[in-house]
Amino acid sequence: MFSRSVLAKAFAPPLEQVARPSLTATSTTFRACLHQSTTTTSATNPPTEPLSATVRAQSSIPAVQPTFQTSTTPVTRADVPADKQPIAPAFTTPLKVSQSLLSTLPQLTSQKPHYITAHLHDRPYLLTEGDDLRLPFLMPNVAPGDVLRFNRASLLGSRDFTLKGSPYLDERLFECRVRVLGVDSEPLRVKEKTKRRRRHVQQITSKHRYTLLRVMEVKAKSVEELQREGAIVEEEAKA
Amino acid sequence: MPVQGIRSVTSARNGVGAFILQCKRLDFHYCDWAGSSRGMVSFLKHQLNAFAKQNPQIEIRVSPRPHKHPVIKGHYINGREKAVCVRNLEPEQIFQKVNLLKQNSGEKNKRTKKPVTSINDSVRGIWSPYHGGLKSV
Amino acid sequence: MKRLQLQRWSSSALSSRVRTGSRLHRQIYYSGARFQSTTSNSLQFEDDQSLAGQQPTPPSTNSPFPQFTKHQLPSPPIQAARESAKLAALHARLYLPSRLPLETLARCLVDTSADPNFQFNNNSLSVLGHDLLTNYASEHLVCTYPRLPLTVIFAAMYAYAGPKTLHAMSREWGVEHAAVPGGEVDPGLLQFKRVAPGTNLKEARPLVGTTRPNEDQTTWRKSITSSVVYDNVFGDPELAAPPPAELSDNVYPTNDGINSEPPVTAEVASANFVRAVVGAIYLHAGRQAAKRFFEQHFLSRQLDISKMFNFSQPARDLARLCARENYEAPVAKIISETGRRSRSPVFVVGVFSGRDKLGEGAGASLVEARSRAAVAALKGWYLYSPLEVRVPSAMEEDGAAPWKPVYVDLGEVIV
Amino acid sequence: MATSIAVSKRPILGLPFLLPCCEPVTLQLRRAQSTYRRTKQRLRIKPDASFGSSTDSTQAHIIYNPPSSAPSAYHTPLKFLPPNDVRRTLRTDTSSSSLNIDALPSVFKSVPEKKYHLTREDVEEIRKLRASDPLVWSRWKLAQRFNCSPLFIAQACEASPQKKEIQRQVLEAVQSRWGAKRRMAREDRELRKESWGRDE
Repeated sequence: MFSRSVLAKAFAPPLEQVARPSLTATSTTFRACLHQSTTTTSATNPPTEPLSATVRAQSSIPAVQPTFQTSTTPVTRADVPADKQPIAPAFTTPLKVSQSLLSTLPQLTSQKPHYITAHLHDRPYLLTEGDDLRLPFLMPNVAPGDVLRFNRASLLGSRDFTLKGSPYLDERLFECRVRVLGVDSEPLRVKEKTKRRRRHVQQITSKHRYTLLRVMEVKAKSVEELQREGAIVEEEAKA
Repeated sequence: MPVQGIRSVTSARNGVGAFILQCKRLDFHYCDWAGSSRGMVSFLKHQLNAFAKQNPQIEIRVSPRPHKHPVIKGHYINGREKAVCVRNLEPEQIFQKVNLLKQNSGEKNKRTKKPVTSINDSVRGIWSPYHGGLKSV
Repeated sequence: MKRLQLQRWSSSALSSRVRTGSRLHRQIYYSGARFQSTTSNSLQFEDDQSLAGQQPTPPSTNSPFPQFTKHQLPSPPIQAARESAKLAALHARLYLPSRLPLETLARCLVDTSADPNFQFNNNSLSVLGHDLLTNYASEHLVCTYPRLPLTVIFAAMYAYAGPKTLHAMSREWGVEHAAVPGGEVDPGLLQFKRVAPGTNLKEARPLVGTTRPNEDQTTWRKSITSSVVYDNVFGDPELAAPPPAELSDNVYPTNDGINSEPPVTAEVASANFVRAVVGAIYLHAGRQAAKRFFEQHFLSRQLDISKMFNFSQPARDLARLCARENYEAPVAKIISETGRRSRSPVFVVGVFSGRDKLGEGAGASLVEARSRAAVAALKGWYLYSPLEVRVPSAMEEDGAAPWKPVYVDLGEVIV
Repeated sequence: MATSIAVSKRPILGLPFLLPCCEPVTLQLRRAQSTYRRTKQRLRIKPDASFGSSTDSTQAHIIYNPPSSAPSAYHTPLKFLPPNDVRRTLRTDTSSSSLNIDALPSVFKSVPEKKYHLTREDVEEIRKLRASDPLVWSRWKLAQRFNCSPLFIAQACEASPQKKEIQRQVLEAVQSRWGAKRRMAREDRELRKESWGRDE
């Protein structure tokens, strides 16, 4: 459903890299992206296909970082064990975009605030940058401070233009990153249950926990970025 | 003066740029004598060190509170505090409670219906009957 | 671009913190209030229990300087920084670079009102941090919105780097305030001398000693352009800096023993702290780290610049603008209307220049709608933003692309 | 509740003051359908026609559907874009204005054309007349005599301090007769007028 990137280039840990000059050599490989365990891509063999996500493709080499393990304080999100390193998504075919999409894409990207209808477990969430998102469930295996990347969306729009997927957009067309803020819970709910002819009221309590997210980035990739990442322009078959 | 500036203050969006964990302090209270603190004492002896090392951004205080049940108190950046009583709990259960306090935002528990809250202006604007698709009469 | 030699000019800010005997000699005369301040710090007492190493260090006999207990110092000693849990937690919470030592962070937390000695308070760091912050904020604003009028730039600068914002940020970083500053206080607390409760801060005292000439002439017109020269980055009058010779002499307070610094509000003290942190990052971790810190903590905050405009005569300004830019004179036309004869009519009026619509507004009267349309058109002009924005400080990175000139506007409309 | 039941036995139309409290009930009844399914069906609104149907394309595509809302201040009008901006070329083909601008009525009934017929001597004359007897030669009278607007008279010359004092006293006399309501209404109007400039 979502890909998880523990360390992106622009976020807090690079401060750490500056901090420790001895480690800069090892930490220049960005461990960027991790698919949730549902995707069955392997981390060890980087795909040889021309990837559209070349930046993320660097991350498929498991970073060697024994020095990080021994570091004491401050421990940041960079200290992720090797087996939990993010795995880059592997695409077998390069991204194909139609000519008409390429011609109208600059109009979408030049209009600045964007919204996205990201889907998570088949529920749509209309998000803009900086929004608070309280998922209606507790997301497993995430810690506060993690950066996730939503890779399923049906709409990506600006004020006048909307990029529509059929039914979903290819994840290489956009970037939507969220950060895990923590876990929130609701007040205790008490449900009174009664049975017939039984003079007893059963009280069922429940208190669910929810994951809090914050949208860090909603971005439609421009034509230059798509071409740099190896997108193939496809002629319109019907037209 | 043709135009004047109205002073305002930027509003915080924790996590968009930098992320700051909302839990700033955890207080552990225990009793040396009482049996309900047995798990807590074991937790303090064996697991607290590793927890503190993993979460350097949380200040940790340990203090005895004789003849009382063991309590963990989390202090949050918004000034609120949350306390969890951990009497008769096993160290693993206490660890879960500590994690719960650590990940919490410190806000009062509220039931919300809408998943997304935004402080941005609407991207496509608020619908108005005077714009778009005007019918000439 | 040649790199600045940090070591040379920052040596005063980073000087090894040695307390000289003469300096300490004056500390003896500190008033009794400082000795009692432990009682007002009940929180701290609890903290000391958990941390084993808080006992005062035993006096060493081989030291050439006389030893004093912590109670006699105006601010916590340097050794205490390593033992404070609060300080380490704050360091980790902000993801500060490990090159920035805890001692410097502790120094950032000591305000001038707590410790008047410039070698122990955060004054030098906060001056540096303030300059960095305002530099980064102003280049961001000017490059992103090149047409903003100066008054709005002042307001936006205040919103990004003003004391109110910095105060809010230090609260969001979880910085607590010490009740009374002193040597025995935990160095992880912000130390400043508080203003006595009930003090009237709002009473308008005319600021004396500003950089502006003829400041005593209150009735004289103050132009906005002159505030670029004379006022500070927020458009407020600024106190003139003392001559440099006086500064170098004033490292130690002249009047013996008595802390003559005036008390400050929490807002001023925490703003100085945030600035000092930025300055400390710059000195210890370099320019890139400071800039990244600014982007992550300051630029990521939300600000709606379109709500910071206050026009007095928008229609006149728009006419002047169109005349300046050689556009056709703006004409207001009714786009749609409803309920003209009713109690609550709505008119939608557009301002057109030739065949182009400049802006539109809705109002309950034709004059109101026209005025709002002119406001919308002026905002459309002022809030122009180029597509790819690069700030000048992006050139400081290694391997930066060659600089392309940014869009520079003529300036605001002058009526 | 009990009272309403008691009342309901009487003809309700004969008691018109009871009608407003009954109205919401009838409105709700009209809204609800007999089954939940039908209610859901009625509430299911189809997407706008400009949004297009999702089945007509098998690929990701971009549609142009401008919202029906007031324009945003962050979108610079085409005329205000600098000549080398990319958006100038991008926007011309899509956003051709559907409005027929010439057909739109003007806000003001008639726009007086500017004549520029007064000479320097005329202006001297205006100043002399105004200075000679400010009570007789008011702005309005001068404007009529020289066939120009009162605004131009104000730009050309200033009233004498005595005249200003008289005018101030007249205004005070008028305002002294205002009650609290009128005074507050006038003040509110001024405040509202100031809020136009802040776009509130």
